[in-house]
Formats: sequence, C-alpha cells, structure tokens
Amino acid sequence: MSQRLRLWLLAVGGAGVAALLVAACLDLPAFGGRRHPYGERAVAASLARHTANTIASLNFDQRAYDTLGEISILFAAVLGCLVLLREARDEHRAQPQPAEVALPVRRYALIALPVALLTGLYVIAHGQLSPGGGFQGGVVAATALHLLYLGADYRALERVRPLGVFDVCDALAVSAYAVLGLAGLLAGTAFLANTLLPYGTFNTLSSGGTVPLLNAAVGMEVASAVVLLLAGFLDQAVEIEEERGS
Amino acid sequence: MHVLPYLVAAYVFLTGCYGLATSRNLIHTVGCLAVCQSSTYVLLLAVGYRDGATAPVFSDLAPGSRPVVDPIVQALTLTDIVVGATVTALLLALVLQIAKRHGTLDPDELRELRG
Amino acid sequence: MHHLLPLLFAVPLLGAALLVATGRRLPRAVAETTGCAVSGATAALALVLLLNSAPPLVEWVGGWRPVDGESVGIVLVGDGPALGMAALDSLLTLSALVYSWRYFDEPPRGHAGSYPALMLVFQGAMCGFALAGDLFNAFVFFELMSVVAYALTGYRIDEPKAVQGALTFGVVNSLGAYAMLMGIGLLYARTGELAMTKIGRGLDDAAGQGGPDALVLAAFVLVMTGLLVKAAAVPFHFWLPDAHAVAPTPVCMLLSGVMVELGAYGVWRVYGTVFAGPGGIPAADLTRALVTLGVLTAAIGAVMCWYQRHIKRLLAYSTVAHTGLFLVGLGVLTPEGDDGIALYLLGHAGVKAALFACTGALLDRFGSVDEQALHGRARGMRAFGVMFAIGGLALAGLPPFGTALGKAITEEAVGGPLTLVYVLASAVTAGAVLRVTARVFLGLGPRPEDAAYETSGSDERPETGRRLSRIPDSMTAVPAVLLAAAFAVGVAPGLAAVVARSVNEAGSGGAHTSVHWTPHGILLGLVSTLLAVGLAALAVTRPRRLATPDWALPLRRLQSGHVGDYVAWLLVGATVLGALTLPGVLGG
Amino acid sequence: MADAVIVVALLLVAASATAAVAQREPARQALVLSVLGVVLAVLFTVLQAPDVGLSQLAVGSALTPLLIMLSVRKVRRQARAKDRAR
Repeated sequence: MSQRLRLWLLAVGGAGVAALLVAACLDLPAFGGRRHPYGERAVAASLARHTANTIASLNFDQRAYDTLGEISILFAAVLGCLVLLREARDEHRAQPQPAEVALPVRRYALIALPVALLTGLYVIAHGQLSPGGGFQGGVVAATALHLLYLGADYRALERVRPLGVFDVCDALAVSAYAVLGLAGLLAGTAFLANTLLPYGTFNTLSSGGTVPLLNAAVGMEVASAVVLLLAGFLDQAVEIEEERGS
Repeated sequence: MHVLPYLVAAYVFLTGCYGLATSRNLIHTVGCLAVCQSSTYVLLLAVGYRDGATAPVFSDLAPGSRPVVDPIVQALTLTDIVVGATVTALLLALVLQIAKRHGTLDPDELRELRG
Repeated sequence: MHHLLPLLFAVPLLGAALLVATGRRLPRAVAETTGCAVSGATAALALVLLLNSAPPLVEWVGGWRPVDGESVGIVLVGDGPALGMAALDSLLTLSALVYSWRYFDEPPRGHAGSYPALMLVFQGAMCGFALAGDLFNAFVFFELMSVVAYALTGYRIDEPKAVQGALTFGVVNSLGAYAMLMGIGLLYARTGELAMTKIGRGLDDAAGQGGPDALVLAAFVLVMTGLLVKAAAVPFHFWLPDAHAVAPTPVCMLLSGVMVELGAYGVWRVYGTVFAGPGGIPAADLTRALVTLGVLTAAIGAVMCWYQRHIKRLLAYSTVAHTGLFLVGLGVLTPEGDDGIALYLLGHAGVKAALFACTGALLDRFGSVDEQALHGRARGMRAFGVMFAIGGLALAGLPPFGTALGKAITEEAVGGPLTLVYVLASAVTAGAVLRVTARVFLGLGPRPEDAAYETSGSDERPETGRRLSRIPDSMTAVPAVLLAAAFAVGVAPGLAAVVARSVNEAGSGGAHTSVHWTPHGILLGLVSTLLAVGLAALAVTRPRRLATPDWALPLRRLQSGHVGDYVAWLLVGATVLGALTLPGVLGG
Repeated sequence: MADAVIVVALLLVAASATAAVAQREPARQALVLSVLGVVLAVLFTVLQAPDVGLSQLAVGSALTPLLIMLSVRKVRRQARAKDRAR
C-alpha cells in the first residue's frame, strides 16, 4: 500500500475516532466529581482490615487476583524474552573488553548503588503503609544493581548477578503468591482470602494480614524479572555476536 | 477544565497512533506504542480525581477527616504500567531479532509477508 | 465447588513456575511429561467443573462476597459457556503439547522447560479470560494471553518471517488492548463499577428513560475494537495471517483453534452482560454492526483463502472466514444462533487444529508448506492425506460432523440471504483445502505457475532440527483424535441439547430451543460439500480458469505486511464500528 | 491553585507526547520518553496518586528508555560489524 493511501486511511480513521472520543469526553462526568461508589467501598474495606494504604489493600487483598494475573504477565514476558533473546544457531558469545571508567562516574555509581538498593528495599517493606510497595521498590532495587555496570564493568555485574538464582527467584515468587492464594482455599475460605493472619495494629509494618506477604512476593518477582529482562538485553548489546560471514 | 484532562488523554492516544502508522523505524514504533499506552493512565487517573481530595493513604491522615480520591483507578493504573513495561520489553526483543534476520528496521523494507 | 474456579488459572501457572525453577537441570523428557501432566490435570478439573455448572458457579475471589449487593472483590463466573471454553482450550493445549512431544527441536540451552511453561501459562490465561466476570480482570487476562502468544509466535527466532509476524501481531493486538482499556475507563467513569453485571445495571440506571449517549457508544466501540482485533474481524484481521502462518505448528493449533474464538466469545459475553440493557446499545444496532462486519470478514477471508499457496496461510485465512461466520451467528441475537455457534465453534476447533497438525507433518518431512513446491511429493503419506481430506470435508459442513450440525442450526437461525454466506464461505475455504489435498497428497493436475504478489511457503525450515524421514506416532494420533472429536460433537446423542441448554441459560434467560439435525440442514451441508468438491476439482483440472482475477489483486495488495497500514486500518475499523452503531444512539 | 498546576502538567504531558512521536531517531526518542515519564509522574502526584507516580518514575523514565537504549546499541553494533565484514 502506498504511503499516500495509508495517510488517507489514517486521516479518515483518526478523524472518526477523534470525533467519537471528543463526544464521549463531553458526556463524561465533570473532572473532579464526587461520585465514586466503588472507591468509597474500597476505602472502608481497607480500613476494616487495618491497611493504611488503600492502594496496597486493593492490589494485595481486594483485587489480589488482578495482581496475580499481572505478575504472571511479568513472569511470562521474562520467559518470552529469554526465549526470544537466546543465542541463535549462527551466533556466539564474545568476551567484552574491560572498559575504562572515568573516576567521578565510578565514585558516583558506587556511592549511589547501596543508597538506591536500600531505598528500593525500604519502599518494598513499607508498601502497606505509605505510597510505594512491591512494584516500585522492586524496579528501583533491580535498576540499582545495574549501576555496577556504569561504575565498574560488565564482568563485575555478571559476578553479582548469577542468572540461575534469579531464574529460580522469579519462579519462586510467582509460586509463593499462588501458594498463599491456595492456603486461603485450603483453610476453607476462598482463593487469595486474607483471613489467615491477624490484621495487626493499624499503621505498623505487620498490619494488614497477608498483605505484607503478598507485597514481598511481588517485590521479589518484580526485582528478579527486571534483572532478568535487563540481562537479556545487555547480553545482546554487549556479548552476543553473529558469526562472521553469515 | 471540566473536560481538559479527558481531551488530553484522547489527544495523546491519537498522537501515538499517528506515530505508529507513519513510523520508519521499528524501535520508534515500540516507543509510540508506549505513548499510546500512557494515554490510558491519564484517562484512568482523571476519572478518579476528586476536587480538594487527598491521596488514599491513611498513615498520617485520620480516616474520614478529608475526602480521598478514588483508589480503584490508581490500582488499575499501577497494573497497567507494569503491563506496559513488559510488553515494551517483549516487542523490543522481537525488534532485535528482526534487525538480525532482515538487516533493516524500516517497515517499508520488510517484504516477506504479503498477499 | 465454586471455590475451585481460580484453580483453572493457578494450577497451570504453578506448573509453569515449577518448570522454570527446575528448568536448568531438567532433562527434556521430564519437562515435557510435567507439562502434559499439568495441562491434563487442568483439563480434567475444567471438565469436572463443567459437569457441575448447572446452576452456574459464581466465585468471589478472596472471599469478598457481596454485602447488601455490593462487593469490592473480583467475581468469576463459571457458567456453561465459560467453563466450556476453558475445557476446550485446556484439551486443545493438551493435544498441542502431545503433538510437540519430542518433536520441537532445540529448546534454548539450559531452558528445556521454557516451551512447555509458556504453553501452560497460555492455557491458564485463556481459562482466566473465559471465566472473568469483571471487565478489568478480563483485560488483564486478555493481555496475559497476548503476551504469551507473541512470545510463542516468535519462538523460532532464526526465521525472518516468524519474528516479523510476531511483531505485527504484538503491535496491533497491544493497541487493541489499550483501546479496550480506554473503553473500560469510560465505563468506570459513568458507572463507578467494574463487575460486568454491575456496569450493565449502572448504564441502565444512568440512562433512565433516555437511552444511550455518545459516551456509551464510544465505550462500546473501544471495548469491541479490542475484542474484534483478537477475533480478527475485517478490517482488524490483517495481523492474523501474518502471525498464524509463521508460528510453530502446535501454537497455530491453539491460536486458530481457540484464541481467536475467545475474541468472539468475549464479544458475546460483554455485549450480553454490559450493553444489552436499555442503557446500552440497542439490539438492532448491534445486529447491523456484527452482521455487516461478519459478512465482510467471511467474504474476504474466503477469497483470500482461495488464492493462497502457503498452506498455513491458507488455513489462517480460513479461520478468518469462519470467525466471520461466528460473528454473523452471534450478531442476530437469537437463542438458536448462539446454540449453533457454540456447536460450530467446538467442531471447528477440532477440525482446524487437525488440519494444522497435518500441515506441520508436511513441514517437518519436506521443509516446505508451499502447495506448488509440494505438488505430488506427499503421495506416500497416505494417513495424512486421508485426514487432510476429511478435515476439508468437515470444514465444508459434511454431515454428521460437529461443524455441519452447528452450521445447520445457525443457518436456520439467521435465515434468508445470510444462509448463502454460510454455504459459500464454508464451501470456498473447504474447496481450497481439498485442492491442496488433491495436489499435494495425490499429485493431481498440472503444476501451476507462480503469481507475482504473494507469500510462498517453500523456503521454510522444519521445526524438528532436521527433516523427519518417519513421522512419529504421536504426531499422527493427535489429528486423528481431533477429527474424531469433531465427529463426536455432531453425533454424540444429547450433547447438542446439553450445549444449547447451558448456552441459553447463560445468554438468553433460559429460552427453550430444540437443536437437532433437520433435513433442511443436512441438505445445505451436502450442497456446500458438493460445491467445495466441485471447486477443488475445477481448480485442479483447469487451473487457468481460477487463477487470480484482476479484481482480486487489489484485495491481495491490502495485505501488505506493513505495521503502519494495519494500525491505520484499526482506526478505520473503529470508525466503521461507530458509524454502524450510531443510528440507535441518535434515535435514543 | 491546584487546578492551575494540573492544567500545566496536562499541557506538558501533551507536549512531550507530541515530541516523543515526532522525534524519529530512536536514541533521542528514548530521552524524550524519559522526559514524558517524569512529566507523567508529576501529573500523577498532583492528581493525588503518589503510588502511581512512583512506579511511573521507575518504569517510564528509567526502565523503558533503558531498554530502548540497549536495543539501539545492539542494532548499531550489528551494523558496524556488518560494515567491517565487508
């Protein structure tokens, strides 16, 4: 199809969808409205179960099943990326050259690394109390590890990042989440029911029943998934080469 | 102000679609898809906003003392963001393989699947 | 019993996690056995739940049962159609895993478990989507299903076509999913709810006496765009031939056999529970939209199917044509139409998967799936030739296959000129399959010449590492069993009545219908079979007469393999969908 | 006051989204995308969604652009290797 025809189609389709969306926007309740029935129920349910951060209660208790689906997406995407970025038949690995890193960069990276790592862990741990949680903390912690690549070199990173271990962590975290769900079923209530543990004192680290446990599982899953994803791409960018002449 | 956030979401979505349709580089295509997706975040959070309300976190807020914004859409957006990152990663992995096997990233030059 | 519903997703997921955790040390045979065992166990669970699904099972995950009619949790609905789809996809996954038993070459080094693990997650995702009673939850599983499908489609990374097809698939489907999410956002803004039944009630309350407005229309169009992209309705269908033709064969069996159909199922479910009320989209408008798109899909799918020489691509287009037929049947909104489509879908899944399985055997034996290059070469593969021919006849609707029964009931429900669409579309696609049988397995007719604008299937790599000199028994048994199952759907006494009852209980408020063979239906089935045989015979003996005519060339050029084109078509499709449903909104 | 901040953040989102689409050079697009990520995070924070803002900051402005940069690097390295082989 020619470029021109495509632009015409795009113009027609875009105009149609734009008209539809604008008409819909005009019918939407005004921005900042007060009517949020499901939201109010969710806040009440969260407080009843002693979870200070309503978002955490939604993600790990009320709509915990969505989160199971979501970490499965993460799990599946990591698996998919590892399969897609494997060494093909006509490729081999080349040892990367140790790179010279400017001293200020190295200093900055090596100081920032532990700070970022701790921040990540702190954010995970306080998921049910303050903004943050397994997702955010997991990404921060995993990205922090890669400051090592910036500060030292690729081989240093490879040493602190045994991929086999992260593979297992990735699978374990998903299983842990699902098994916690099964525990609810076995205890006679329902899948992913938050009735196993006492709800604890409001606004403490152990409050919220199984919320902190599920949160930790998600943190572990996200962290290992991000490490594995970045590892797949780094491998491609740094190590894997095509055979000459192919 | 009543409809501006929704209109911005619609605009971002369509802009992303324009980028997808006219892209000349598949890595750019994947980036445009990420733009499309960010429109859904804007729409969802705009739907949940409430004038004069605060975040639904009660660690230093007495329950019931102030109205809070809708937490549901925030939970949905959180899920959505993680989904977006994984889709981006997976598509980029495919793009890398296309670059290897076809030697080009210009969709106009990929001529294997036609008719 | 209803507490077990989430296990249909959790069990395969745990199995996949187990395979990944131990995958580095696991020998291949153990990994594949585990995969089959877990998949089989899930299938068994789905069947047990299906047998107990009257009255429908409803599960509130996390025990968040409604208090005063309000809940904050996620609801799963395990009625007949939902559990039926779950059982179908589980059984098909099991047969795909058995088919690929020791067949797939080169599991990535140190990741012997990754292929069965991906298949298990795919199975769980499809079950989760079928059971979802909450719109956002449906979106999550929709995405999970898509993500796994992209990875599986691009599995053979050294095939240029495979990675290109997978990327196209990924971009178009993700965009569709985001459109669907925007639609969900609009519905949440209007009703403040996420459970499908509650959204439906919320729309009715909000509309009062007024009927639907632009917001409902836009939400409908956006949500349906996502689902129709998955169902590959014209003009959202372009990704399907590109992806299904290049995916590994066992994956094709799942993609064509059940994933695309899940899109049609989603359309039926979402319309029925969300938009069917007085505040939703009026029935006449839905019928106009679905029947128009369905007829177009069936026509374009059938024409394009006829002119393919790449056998997998040919089968992929036949899937497009058949989903068009499914959409028409669902679009007329009669209980009989729903029953017919349910049976048609079951029969089609078995037949289409079996045809793909036979094509996979050709690929592994000869390293080609090109109709012209293979001319007469497969004379020795008699068993596959017979199965391919039977598959073609079943696709045409030869009684007493399940496809024929479903088609006959649907034809009666749609009535009038639409019957003709069913007869023609099934005859043309089946004719193409029979033509392939005659040329490839029997070596009939002269060798045809090359055309200019098309995808040939000759330089494909076998999926087994090296060419097979003998096809393993597991690869022969799977298509045979699948065809037998499609046959059983048509003849098993009482099955049709049970399917009809559970579909009506879920969809049309327990309407009583009688579904059985009628002389009229048998006659139409025979007519389309004869037509298919005649077309195939004509094509083989007089190839020139049926060469691509000039009017079909522009149609073929539309399938350009360019992602940008497909995105533009997606927007056009959403506009068309909006235009087709607009009158009811203006009238209300 | 809050309204004005929201309006500004929204307009910035629209502008940086346009820029991200208009910048057709992938490596530069990655940078623009990370700006879009930051702007979105700001918008989410003023919309009283700190949780979402935080994850958008981590994912949208760090992880996604990083993945794009790595892909660009791989493609360039491959092109260089091809040139050398010639």
